[in-house]
Amino acid sequence: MSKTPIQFTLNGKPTSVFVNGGANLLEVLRRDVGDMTLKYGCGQGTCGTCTVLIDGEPHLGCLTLAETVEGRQIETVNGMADGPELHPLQKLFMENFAAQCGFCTPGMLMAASSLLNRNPNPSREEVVEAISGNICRCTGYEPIIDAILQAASSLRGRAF
Amino acid sequence: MSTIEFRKDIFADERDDNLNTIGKPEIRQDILGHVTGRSPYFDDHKFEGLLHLRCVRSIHHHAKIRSINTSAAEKMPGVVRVILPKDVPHNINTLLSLIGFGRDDEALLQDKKVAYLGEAIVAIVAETELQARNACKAVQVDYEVLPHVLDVEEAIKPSAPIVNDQYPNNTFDYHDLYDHQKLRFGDVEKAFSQADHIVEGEYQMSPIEQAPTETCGAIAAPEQNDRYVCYTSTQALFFSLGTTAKLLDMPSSKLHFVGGTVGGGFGGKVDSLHEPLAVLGAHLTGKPVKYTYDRAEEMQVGAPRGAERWRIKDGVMNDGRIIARQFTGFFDSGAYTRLSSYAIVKGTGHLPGPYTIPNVSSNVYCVYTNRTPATAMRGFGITGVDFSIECHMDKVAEAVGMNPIELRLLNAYRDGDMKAHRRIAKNCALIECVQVAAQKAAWLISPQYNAMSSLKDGGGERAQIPPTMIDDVGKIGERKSREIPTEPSSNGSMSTKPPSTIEFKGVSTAMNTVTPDELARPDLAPPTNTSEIAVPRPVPAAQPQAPQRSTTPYQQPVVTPPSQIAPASAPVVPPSAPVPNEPYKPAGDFQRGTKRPGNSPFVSGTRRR
Amino acid sequence: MISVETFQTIQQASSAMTGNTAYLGGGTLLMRTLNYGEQDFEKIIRSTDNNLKTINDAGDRVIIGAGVTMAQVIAESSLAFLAPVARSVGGPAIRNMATVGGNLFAQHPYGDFTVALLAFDGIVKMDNGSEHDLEQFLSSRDNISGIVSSVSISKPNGQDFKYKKVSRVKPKGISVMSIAAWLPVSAGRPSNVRIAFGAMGTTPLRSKSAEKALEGVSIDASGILPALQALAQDFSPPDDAIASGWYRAQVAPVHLRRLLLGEVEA
Amino acid sequence: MTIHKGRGFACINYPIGMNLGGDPSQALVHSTPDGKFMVSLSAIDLGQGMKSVTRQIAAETLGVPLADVYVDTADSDSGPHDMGSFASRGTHRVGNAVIQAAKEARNVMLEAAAEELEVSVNDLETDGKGNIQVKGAPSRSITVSDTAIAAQFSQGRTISGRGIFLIPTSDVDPDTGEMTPVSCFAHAAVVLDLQVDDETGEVEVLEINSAYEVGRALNPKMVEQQLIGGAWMGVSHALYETTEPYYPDRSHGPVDFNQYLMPGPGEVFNHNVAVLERPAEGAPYGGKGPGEMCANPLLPAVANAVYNAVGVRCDALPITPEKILRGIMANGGAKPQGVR
Repeated sequence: MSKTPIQFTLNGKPTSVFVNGGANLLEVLRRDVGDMTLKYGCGQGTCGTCTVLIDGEPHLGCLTLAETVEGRQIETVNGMADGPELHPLQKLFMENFAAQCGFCTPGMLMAASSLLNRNPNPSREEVVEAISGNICRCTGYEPIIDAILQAASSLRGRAF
Repeated sequence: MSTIEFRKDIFADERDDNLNTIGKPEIRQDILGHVTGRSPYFDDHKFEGLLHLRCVRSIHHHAKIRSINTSAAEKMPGVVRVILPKDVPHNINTLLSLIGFGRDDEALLQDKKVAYLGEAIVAIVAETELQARNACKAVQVDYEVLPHVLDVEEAIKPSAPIVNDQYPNNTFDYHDLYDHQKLRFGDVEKAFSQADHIVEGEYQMSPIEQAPTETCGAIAAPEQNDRYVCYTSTQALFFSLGTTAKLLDMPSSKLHFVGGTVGGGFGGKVDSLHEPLAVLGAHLTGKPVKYTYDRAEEMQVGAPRGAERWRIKDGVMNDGRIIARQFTGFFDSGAYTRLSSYAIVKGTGHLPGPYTIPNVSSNVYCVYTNRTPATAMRGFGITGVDFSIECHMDKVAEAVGMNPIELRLLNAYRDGDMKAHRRIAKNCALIECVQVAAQKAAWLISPQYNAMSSLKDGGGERAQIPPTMIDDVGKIGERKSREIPTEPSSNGSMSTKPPSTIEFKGVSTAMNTVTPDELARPDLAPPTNTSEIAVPRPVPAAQPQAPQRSTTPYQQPVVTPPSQIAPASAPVVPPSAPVPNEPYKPAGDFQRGTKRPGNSPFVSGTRRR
Repeated sequence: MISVETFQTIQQASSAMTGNTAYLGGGTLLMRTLNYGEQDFEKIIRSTDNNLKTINDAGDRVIIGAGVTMAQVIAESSLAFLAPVARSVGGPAIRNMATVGGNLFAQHPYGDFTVALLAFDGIVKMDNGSEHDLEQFLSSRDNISGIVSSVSISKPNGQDFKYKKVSRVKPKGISVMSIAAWLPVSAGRPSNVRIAFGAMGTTPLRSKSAEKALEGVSIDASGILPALQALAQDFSPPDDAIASGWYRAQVAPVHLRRLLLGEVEA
Repeated sequence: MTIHKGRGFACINYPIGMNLGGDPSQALVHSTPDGKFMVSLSAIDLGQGMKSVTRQIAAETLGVPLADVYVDTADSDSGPHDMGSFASRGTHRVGNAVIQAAKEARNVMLEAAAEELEVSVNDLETDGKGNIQVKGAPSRSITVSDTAIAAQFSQGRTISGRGIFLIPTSDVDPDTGEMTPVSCFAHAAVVLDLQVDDETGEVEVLEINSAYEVGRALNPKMVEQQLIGGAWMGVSHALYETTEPYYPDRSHGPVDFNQYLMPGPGEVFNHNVAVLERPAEGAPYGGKGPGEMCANPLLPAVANAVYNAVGVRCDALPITPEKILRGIMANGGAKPQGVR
């Protein structure tokens, strides 16, 4: 089977990989690169568990043709923590009990971090909008929304 | 926004709150894994040369399989192995065979007859998932389409097509005796004749998808020492292991199952369909094999919470006391048994809900239809009947003109009461929950209802087992020869004049008046060119008849005091953390033996036919 | 096996579209098909043509490249009137991927952005320069060959454009229906009214009867009543998992009235 | 357009565990050489918190700090048999097995400490902070760590324990349904406020006031997670969810999360919860499993509130805008049932 070489930056590290024709970014990152943090939930673009940031913006891994990320910057949850130091979003998800099964958590964190990167002081509605493409079956969303709002506040505190 | 309060003041003397870590809001053990994406779900294990398994699925609700031709598929790019039904060593199982409940009725891969849309027929293992999908499309299955049945009550008619060959009456066989599970407690017919009001209703639960964000799946791989490791999303590790061992006719010692970190389950990951096929694939190819549902399969092929239909008939006194409650229930099991038959037993033990009602009867049917088999889901066996009971309680409250909360408090079960399955209630807390919820919502209830307690006024007469009418209607196969009623039998001669009936069906009834013209807006008028669309349970809106009163005054049922009933007083509840490692003791011996063939030597009952 | 070819210009890409090929825009439709093995192609064609990503303000019309994403529309100040429409498509990740060109091909009940394009007298331009009226394009979209390069639309003036999407799930749900209403005002009265609905047929559709009934009327409860009543003539909406056709037909006049009169939703 | 507010009530009880018994769970507990504890299970954590709640139960029973206990599940090579995580059986069944195993391990630990301190086992207690001390004389103490080291390297004892919990299978009488089901019951009552749009049939849930009785809230934050998330699912069942929208017709079954409807993050409602705790006999520290029952009362509460709002009884789930609208039209308009 012929494979195509592609190169991109994953969490700041240059990455090269051979991919199958037509493979999506979700499978390539998980199976070929070994970053298991993003999850398969539907392959249809309807659940958000495979949300990654491409050039800082949220995209769905399952609907991204792997060849199209050539030369681009990709971020996953693997790049969130600064060494052992958790990102405030991770910390507040933890303290707020904002996960039960944890399967949607990486996608939620990516959706939330792209929001906070562009909008350090989001309203509750903006938080809701930011995670509107991410399904959570366990929590009823409220602890997730609260955690994101608190993380925003914590990040603002850190900046000043 | 949510708020939460812990009402430590209630039942305070039954608890010791001075514990080290119990009762503390400790951070979850698994949370760090979740927020860093490191929690190892079944699919997060890397294997060199992982193969992918997909299934060819039935395109019909019900069809004989005349032939299966896989020759084109075998030649497709990337195909490593085609797995046929004959490749499954012991290709028949029922999920609860591990606890000896029900007959084996379901093949892992079906080669004789498919009984639902999406039933698996052939499995294909290929190098990529896409190749496996493409090869599945190349498999030719020659079907002879059979008539199908999708409605539970259609399915139990004598003329209905047979869905499941192991249960040719389209109903699960209970106790090798009846086509339904019975509950008989007291004499509902007699009580109905004495009731001031009869309130009836029918309720329909929808089939519901568990919809965990992680779909069901497993990866199996050959391990050292001639064993297979299987990473799985199962909710029941040894259930899946045991099922795999049975279907593959393989010693369990060859199976190494790893799981425990699962992306949501809600009951949808009990069925153990993925592990056997993944292990079989690994066994036949010598390579790691992954088999997982895609989302579309998870929603339409993966077993849902089955639909349930319940009919409830209550006999109610003017003061709100419910003196009789009769249930007829139909569980839509789909094409195979899985867990529905067991859920019915659980549901039966739950009747008549958290209320003390002196006369209760119930017939519940586990019905086979040509749809996706049903399985467990959060609240399985209970959720549907609770929906029915609690909607019905509001209708009863309306019929007698009572505050619906007070109606529930009046009928609530209390410590020491006899339940319809003939065990004494203890550790009750319904009344307190009702009072607190009403209080939080500022829904006023009168002082005497606020003064009620689960600890008071139970037992005594309420602990008695009443004389009970039993019957043997609905013996296995009887329904196939002729139409017989599904509700608990009222054959016999005790019932006299039926009281007036309030009919509640579908969607209906508002008692206050509105001028009809008031809402007759053109924008609400039905469009003229709209075709008739079948909508589930459409909506006749009948005004109810005003309830009429029965002239027969209610009398307490005559209590035959059986010597073996439990003490009338409430059992003493331990005041602090109980001693949990004492061997469990059942609440009491059976009033009489079980599994008796034929007639029942019932102590206090009278057989009606 | 699937192969992928990338071309610098849309014309090159188009000439490669022979045999079992499919054109990849934002990927939200095509990749889903491929993930589910429902593809009828063996080769994916894509183009990095920058023209696909451009938005040109051309006086009374604006030309939107087919590769412009929903997120780009939201960010583009000259398309502010379309921002609420783009925002009603998917969640943030989908909006970074889904394109204007792709939306033209989205199957029922998707394609809400196209509903607005239809209301704005959209004209679809293909790679070879040919142009199609959007309404005609939609009715024959399954048989169109070539690649869409852009869509041009009329620009509204001020407040004469109204849009709403009715979803069951909030804030992101697919359409029970979407409604785009463009009511240019001439001498104080609406003229050249265009009303388009999504999810009321197999493609986004105009309600010509309602448009006609709104010409020159006063936009108030009694003025729009004939238009509401006329809606039924134009649609026989389909059943799906979200709602039945009966329900869609039933509430379409309610939602159109609320949109036109600016009634505040609960 | 008129928006009608409605209020509904429902209350339930819920049987904990596979009702006919016959569903064993086992647990193994052992100490590392320096007195940390491993709990080996085959129970599954689906998100409900199995690992966390059994960890707290083990730490409480052992009398050691939570941080010194780790739960390992589920590997069939090392975890003992468990029936599975369903039927709200986890906390009750597995929790009891963990208590039994932890007690056995604790007894060995105290025997080892007694030998080191040269006192009677019966005179010893744990302080929950990693020390074993003589009752009434806390200065005479030894750390759990030193105890384990002594047990392992000088006394030759294994600080370990085995636990099983089994309710024997109950028969069911075919004629009366007599049986010995379950072990304990959880309880709930909810008052739900919503509003109905009488032109579209759309429902918005506004507020829920609830009371849940859970035996004992073994971890109050995890109980809160279940109750808030479970109520969300109950509302979702009531108003949205079905795999067959035209049941029993099989057409138009949803195949993705766009078609399969659940309330989105924009539909979060106010939920005020009260937790009641009446410990159940035979349950681990009295705790019952709140995971399943928390959703159940919401379904009828929604139905009852819709009736209260517009006078339409939707007895078939889910309660879609269409069903409500058809009911309103059949009734000749909304018929509010009065303020509650």
